[in-house]
Amino acid sequence: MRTAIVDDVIDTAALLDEAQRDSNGAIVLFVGTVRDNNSGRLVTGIDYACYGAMAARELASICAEAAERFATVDIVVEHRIGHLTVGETSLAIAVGHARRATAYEASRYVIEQIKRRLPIWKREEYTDGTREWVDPTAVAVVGPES
Amino acid sequence: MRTAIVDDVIDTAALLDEAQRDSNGAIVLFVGTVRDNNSGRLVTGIDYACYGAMAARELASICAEAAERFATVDIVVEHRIGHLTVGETSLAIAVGHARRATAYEASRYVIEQIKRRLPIWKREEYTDGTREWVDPTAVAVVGPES
Amino acid sequence: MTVTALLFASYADVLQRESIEFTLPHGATVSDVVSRVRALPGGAMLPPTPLVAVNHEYARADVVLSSGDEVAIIPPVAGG
Amino acid sequence: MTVTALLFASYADVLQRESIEFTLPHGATVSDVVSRVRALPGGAMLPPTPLVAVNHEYARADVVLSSGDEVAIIPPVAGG
Repeated sequence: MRTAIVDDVIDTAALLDEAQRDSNGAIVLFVGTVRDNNSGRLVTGIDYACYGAMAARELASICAEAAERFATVDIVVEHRIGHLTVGETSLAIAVGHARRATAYEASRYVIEQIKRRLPIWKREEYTDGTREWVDPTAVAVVGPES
Repeated sequence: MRTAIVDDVIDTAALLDEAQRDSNGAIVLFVGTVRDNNSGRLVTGIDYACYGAMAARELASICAEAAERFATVDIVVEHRIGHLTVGETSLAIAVGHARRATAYEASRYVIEQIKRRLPIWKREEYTDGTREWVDPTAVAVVGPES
Repeated sequence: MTVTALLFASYADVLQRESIEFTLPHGATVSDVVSRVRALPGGAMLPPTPLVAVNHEYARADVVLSSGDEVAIIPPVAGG
Repeated sequence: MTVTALLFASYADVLQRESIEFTLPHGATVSDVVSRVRALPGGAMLPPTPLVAVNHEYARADVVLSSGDEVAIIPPVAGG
């Protein structure tokens, strides 16, 4: 089990390797990337800000909970902060497990808890030069949320 | 969308790249690997056999169904056949989507249909030198199925 | 007419072959092929209604065959 | 006693600062800090009961603070 808030490129292949174990038959890797649009606006990049000390602690807690709940220590998560351009990876979650169903469930648990609890904020930059903090609790105008 | 039955190493990183698209915010990668045990027996390797022409057709059908049902063309699947040793990747499914929930669901759909329909069989090799075709419809004696 | 039955994995092992040609009367069905295979030495291990594919597509037991059809008798699949 | 309030993202922008030191009476709670922040120029934009963390852990509004506590007022999170 390993979690980190990083400010450099996330090496998803390394995370996959790290979650692999010979007694596991399944690895589920979730990768979050910067989309080129949100709520109908064209996005050119995102600044990720975080409350560093708390984010590291909270992310570790989420993964410890998942490890206990789903009985696997093969959980590796990295969340990137700083400035990311469209298509870049902001988050990777790798979960290895003997059973595929549980690997999927553990992966979902981690991402949903991250979306709910991790003190990270994103400021989107739009093609018109403006930028805005994203408020996921606001009602979406258009388009799906990733 | 691309599917293949391959007899060489699966490059999971390449599949991830292939499923990425700037309008997507999420990629879910499922990786199936050869476990070192099954039903309480120690496994050293697996021979994957397949009905080649039908497997290719069926895998393409499964992905076409998923693409329509979950509204994404960013689905890439490779299933490896031949002899694999413990820890090697037998299957990789990469699904990119604007929404993470749908990416997970599409990934699950593809793996469950593969388990049900793809004409591929595996013969496990055990530490005692014996080997046996796996029958997933038989009642498991011990241990989880991946 | 002639059809080819294909066997795989445990079925091929027990019946000690991977394909068999059968000459059948017109109107013969998938289940006729299964019966012919089951009559061979070792064939009794086949389940009563195994999964069958005709020309690479899953087919029901009552499907009527045409000459040249490829009839695959599919053991429980174990991909992934 | 003295506690430090931290502000982030949109809250830091509107209040034009990232941290504020407050001197509070003993027995002061999380909600006292929130009230003090809300009284500042721009502070009215805070929701009635924002998420708050004390020393890196989410805390309820009625938690009693100690001197030196770090009280973070957390805008809606948007990780991932």
